[in-house]
Amino acid sequence: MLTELSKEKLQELKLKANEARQLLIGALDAARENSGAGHTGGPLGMADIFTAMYFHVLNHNPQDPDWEDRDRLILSNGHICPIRYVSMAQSGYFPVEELKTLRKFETRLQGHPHRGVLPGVETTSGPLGEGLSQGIGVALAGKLDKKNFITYVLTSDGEHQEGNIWEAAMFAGKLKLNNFIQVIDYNNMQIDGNVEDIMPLEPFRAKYEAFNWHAIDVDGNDIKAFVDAVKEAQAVKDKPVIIIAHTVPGKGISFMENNYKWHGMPPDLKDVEGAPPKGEQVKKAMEELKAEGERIMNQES
Amino acid sequence: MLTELSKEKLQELKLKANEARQLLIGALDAARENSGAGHTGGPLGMADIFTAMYFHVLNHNPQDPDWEDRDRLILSNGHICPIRYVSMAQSGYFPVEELKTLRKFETRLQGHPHRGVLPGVETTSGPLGEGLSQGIGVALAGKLDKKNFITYVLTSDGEHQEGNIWEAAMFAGKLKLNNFIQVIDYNNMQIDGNVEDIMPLEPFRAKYEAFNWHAIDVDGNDIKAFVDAVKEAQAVKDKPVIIIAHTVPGKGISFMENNYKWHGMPPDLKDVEGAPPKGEQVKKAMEELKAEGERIMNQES
Amino acid sequence: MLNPNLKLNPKLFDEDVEKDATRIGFGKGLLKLGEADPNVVALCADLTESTNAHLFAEKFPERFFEMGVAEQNMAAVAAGLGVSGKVAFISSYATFSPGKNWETIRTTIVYNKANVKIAGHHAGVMTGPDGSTHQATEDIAITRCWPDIEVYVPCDSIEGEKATIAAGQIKTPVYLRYSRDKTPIITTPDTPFTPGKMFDFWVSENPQATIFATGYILYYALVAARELENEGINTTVVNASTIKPLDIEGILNYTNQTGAIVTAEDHQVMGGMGSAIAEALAAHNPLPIEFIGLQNTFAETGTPADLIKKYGMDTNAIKEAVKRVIKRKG
Amino acid sequence: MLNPNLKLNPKLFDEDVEKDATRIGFGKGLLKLGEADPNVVALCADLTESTNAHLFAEKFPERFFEMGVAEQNMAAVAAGLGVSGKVAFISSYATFSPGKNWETIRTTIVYNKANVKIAGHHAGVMTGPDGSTHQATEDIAITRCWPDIEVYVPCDSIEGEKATIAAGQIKTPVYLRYSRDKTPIITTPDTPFTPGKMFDFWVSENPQATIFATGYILYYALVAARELENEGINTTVVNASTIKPLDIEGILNYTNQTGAIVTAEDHQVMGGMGSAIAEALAAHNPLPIEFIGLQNTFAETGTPADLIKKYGMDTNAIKEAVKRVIKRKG
Ligand SMILES: Cc1ncc(C[n+]2csc(CCOP(=O)(O)OP(=O)(O)O)c2C)c(N)n1
Ligand SMILES: Cc1ncc(C[n+]2csc(CCOP(=O)(O)OP(=O)(O)O)c2C)c(N)n1
Ligand SMILES: [Mg+2]
Ligand SMILES: [Mg+2]
Repeated sequence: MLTELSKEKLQELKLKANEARQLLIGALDAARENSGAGHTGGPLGMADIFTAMYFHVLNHNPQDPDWEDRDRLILSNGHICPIRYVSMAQSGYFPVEELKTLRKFETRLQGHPHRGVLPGVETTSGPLGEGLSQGIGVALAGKLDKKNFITYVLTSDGEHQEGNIWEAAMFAGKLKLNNFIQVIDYNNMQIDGNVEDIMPLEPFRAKYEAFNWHAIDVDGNDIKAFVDAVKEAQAVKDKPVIIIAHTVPGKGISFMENNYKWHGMPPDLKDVEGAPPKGEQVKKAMEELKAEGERIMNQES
Repeated sequence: MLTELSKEKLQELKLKANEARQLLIGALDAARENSGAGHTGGPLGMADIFTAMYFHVLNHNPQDPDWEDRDRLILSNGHICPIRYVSMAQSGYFPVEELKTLRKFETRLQGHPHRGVLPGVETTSGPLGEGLSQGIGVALAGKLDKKNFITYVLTSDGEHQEGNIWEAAMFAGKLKLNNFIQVIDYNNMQIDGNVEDIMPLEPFRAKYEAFNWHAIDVDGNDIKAFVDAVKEAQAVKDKPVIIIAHTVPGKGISFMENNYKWHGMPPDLKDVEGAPPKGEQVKKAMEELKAEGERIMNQES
Repeated sequence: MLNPNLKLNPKLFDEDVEKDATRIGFGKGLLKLGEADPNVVALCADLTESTNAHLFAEKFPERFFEMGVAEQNMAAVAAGLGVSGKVAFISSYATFSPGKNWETIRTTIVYNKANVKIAGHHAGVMTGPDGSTHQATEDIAITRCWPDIEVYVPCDSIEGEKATIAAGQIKTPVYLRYSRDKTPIITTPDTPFTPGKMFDFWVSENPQATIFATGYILYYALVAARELENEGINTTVVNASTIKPLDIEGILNYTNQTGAIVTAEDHQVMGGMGSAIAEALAAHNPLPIEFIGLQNTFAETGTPADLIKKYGMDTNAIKEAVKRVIKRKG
Repeated sequence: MLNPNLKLNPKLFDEDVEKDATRIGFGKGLLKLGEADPNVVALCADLTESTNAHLFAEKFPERFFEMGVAEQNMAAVAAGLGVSGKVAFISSYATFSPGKNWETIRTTIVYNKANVKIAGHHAGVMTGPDGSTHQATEDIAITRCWPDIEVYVPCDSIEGEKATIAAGQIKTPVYLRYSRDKTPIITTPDTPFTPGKMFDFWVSENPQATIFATGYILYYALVAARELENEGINTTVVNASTIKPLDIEGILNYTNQTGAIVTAEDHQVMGGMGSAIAEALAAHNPLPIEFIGLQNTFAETGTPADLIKKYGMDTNAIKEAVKRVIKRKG
């Protein structure tokens, strides 16, 4: 059971999330140097959820990443791994400085997450649509072994265009899998544009309900609301649950929010319409994030 | 537009369907001899729909199978091809006697249908889940060429467990494809058992509605009702349509109805619980079908 | 003669030689693994009886997962089980698994190093009447190209059982290839099966050619060797039941003296077992090879016998190939 | 020297040789096909700009289909278009197409003989920082094993355009392989590209070895040949830009004199272009081969240069291989 989220804890989490975004921009700045690439939009949008997971929801031990009773966090949309790496570093899985090796030759922070090279990464991912199934397998192993851990699977909206996801959804519905929670980054963004233009998913909730899931809509950038949603999800015992996290891609950086051009591009790689010129993007982003950090800090405490 | 189905025409179609079942049993009897295998349950259940298609619904010309304005009939669940072959033979695509070559070495009636070897077969199929997409492609070509033909795709319930089907369903919903009608053989049967036990599809209609289709439920062994459903489907212009044809697998032969053991086995191959012994199954089946033929004949006319 | 050290079936060349399908060996091996190790689980995509997973499913229903017709999900769910302490077997027809889930297996099983074994059934044209869509004729090519996976192709039902058990005993991914029809029992329970090692099932004095055969077709190769001996042509016949890791040392040993090779497989020649041997020899000791298998063509509906004959994979075809390759030695 | 008859880029060995990605050639070729033939259509799975299909998409929106992240559906929809008079191009990263839709392509495109071209992008480790899940390193193996398909791997952006156009002009399935990064322009618009024919881009008197290279790696091979010449070692370098149909006559001609071969590809050695050549030579004229490519391993994140070096596919590696293979002759 989740502990209650006190006002102080919530503020702490908000600060962590703000810090996460700053570390993320730093990591992407390095990734651009290391290899000229890196994903920005999705990771920024998911910073609040990753913070909530690593610092409140997950039952885990950074000092013992293979602890057999740990909750499992499976990242299906592997390309947003930079934010997972940030949360892991913040939690103590590895030194924060190592974030600068993102996408560098022979790094543990591979461009897409790879099991085995970095303790705490549960599965290899990158090709979309495969993590929901992998998570179900992990959860089934938990059942067979009579373990109490919960398997959380993070997915994206774009990957819901993959048939594999619906095969998995159907299977979880059949199983009434209840040691398992899916959280989808429902940000209406994919590479070629907005999801609803490229290959619409709406009515999305109706789809999952027709596949025999319990669906919970939530603002994925509201840590408190998200934690409440997880609490609700944990209480559902007769169906698998999906938390539909409505997030803002690029969240926290004015010139990146809701612009799909930032899906797979690190800051300062190119000039982008509506953004500061190349060379000033990292700086501007950090300024905005720092200001937001101050704002949170000053919020009564 | 479909012409009205007169009482006489309906009786004629019922007789055709009865004849189709007899030809089918003959073909499967031969297939067993030719190679020891053949699908029985699905084809029997779909005999009424194939009869309605080939003798009333489809705009086609057996003398000119490649006529460019023909309606297209795409068979996605290729394993039920024996009933397609029967309807084609009855329509004049090839001699009825050729049905005896089903599954014989170097036959045109391949175990699963293969485009190119038998004029009138539109696509190669057998691997499940691929025909809905193929049909969408054919329909799109029709649109590009400003043709008025309709593409009908026949699918099965078992193959709706394939993710490819849901990718296709999502795409057709996006397109609002309206020169295209899916008919699913919703017979609650697959190889390992009943669909609802193996991997449940219910609530099925809700799934398609959530994928932005118009759904029509119908008794797939009632020719009149099926033709009415097609008429309704043709009138829908803002969405793709699926006709959910509730059929009885093994229909018309008492000891085969609703028994999944008959999915992929020809008569007289094995002793089966509840059926006449091996060696008497074909005989008994033919007797039942002939009696039913008489009954139809005597139905006021 | 049949290698006397390998304890092969003494009745192999009898008219009424015992026959069984290699998939039966899968069913038996899986069941034994299940009995020995509670971490063994099995998944099947609506082909439970046909792939013989039903023996396991009936005995261990709580460790068996019916996946319906969904090969991608089957592979990735198995991957999840395989990274969580389970030994997961997935079974379907090989055209569909590893065919429809090729990349799923690549990422979630092979690259991810999940403890999953892929059992591909209905291999080759000997699948027969279902036709080409159901005959897996490229599965060796598309699995042996993956790094680090092992690939076993048992020659008979008894070796099928051993190969299944061997796969369950290593912690990394294995692809297992089985066929549908009954074929002669070549080995006995005492015949060795060692992953990564090829054994010479037929030996003779001063052999003039080496035949590598994989799967049931080994029987035709042995019959060919026996008939050729009567015609005065001595050969070595090797059971290529592990295609990966490739027994390069064995291949070099078995071909060193003969300098001429025939490879026989019910699979496309392109990328298959023969191709693996051609790669190895080109790298170490280039020699002439005649390739028996599908020559860049799909097959069709028919009985196994009809198809094996039409597509040039029977005893006669192998004998002719041996004669051709011996001539090529020059 | 560079073959003077082939009108190759005279500035090839300059420091500032012009560079471009082969995928750019795809975009240009597709656009030209679209302009010439109203039956050409294109489909893409949410990688429109990255695969360069956007040029076509912008010009012919009504003939372009955005499929979202759904490679199986993309392949089978294209098959439906391809049996209905259209010439359908599908594009994605090669790990996903033909990776995630391998069997879909086998049945609905290849066996079904649909007029569809599969454009696989991000080939090889030179894909770089995305890591191994995005680097297609088995795509040649899993496509060349299909009957009747053709497989083209252009060496530069100009040949990429020609290969794309050539694919659009035949009515049967073609697999096209493109890479992501900019690489030197080797050819000119006047250099021949003929499906099924390999050309010798580097010629010399009394060559001692033949290097077959496929894709951008041909550049490294040519540089290697030039450096080797300075060391007194003469070679022939062949552009293996069609892997299927395989130019057996050409291969035999180009190797007849040298009797020693190096194959170079950014792909697994197992089942790749070198494997195809090993098959052909084993069948016709067995010769020693040194294989350059991934040696049974996945790669990782890094810059293309880092990875090409680490995995032994750069100029130095090719030179060493040439020296090794020449030694093996003796
Ligand atoms: C199977 C597969 N196809 C294509 C890709 C390429 N790809 C990477 S991310 C992406 C967009 C997916 O949308 P989403 O995950 O919603 O992206 P985000 O919200 O992070 O922008 C695509 C198509 C992939 N990784 N896997
Ligand atoms: C991709 C794929 N996987 C497995 C099979 C094997 N198979 C053939 S028919 C069938 C059952 C499918 O159910 P359904 O089509 O509803 O069967 P029916 O109602 O005709 O009994 C299966 C699993 C196949 N043909 N294709
Ligand atoms: Mg998104
Ligand atoms: Mg059914």
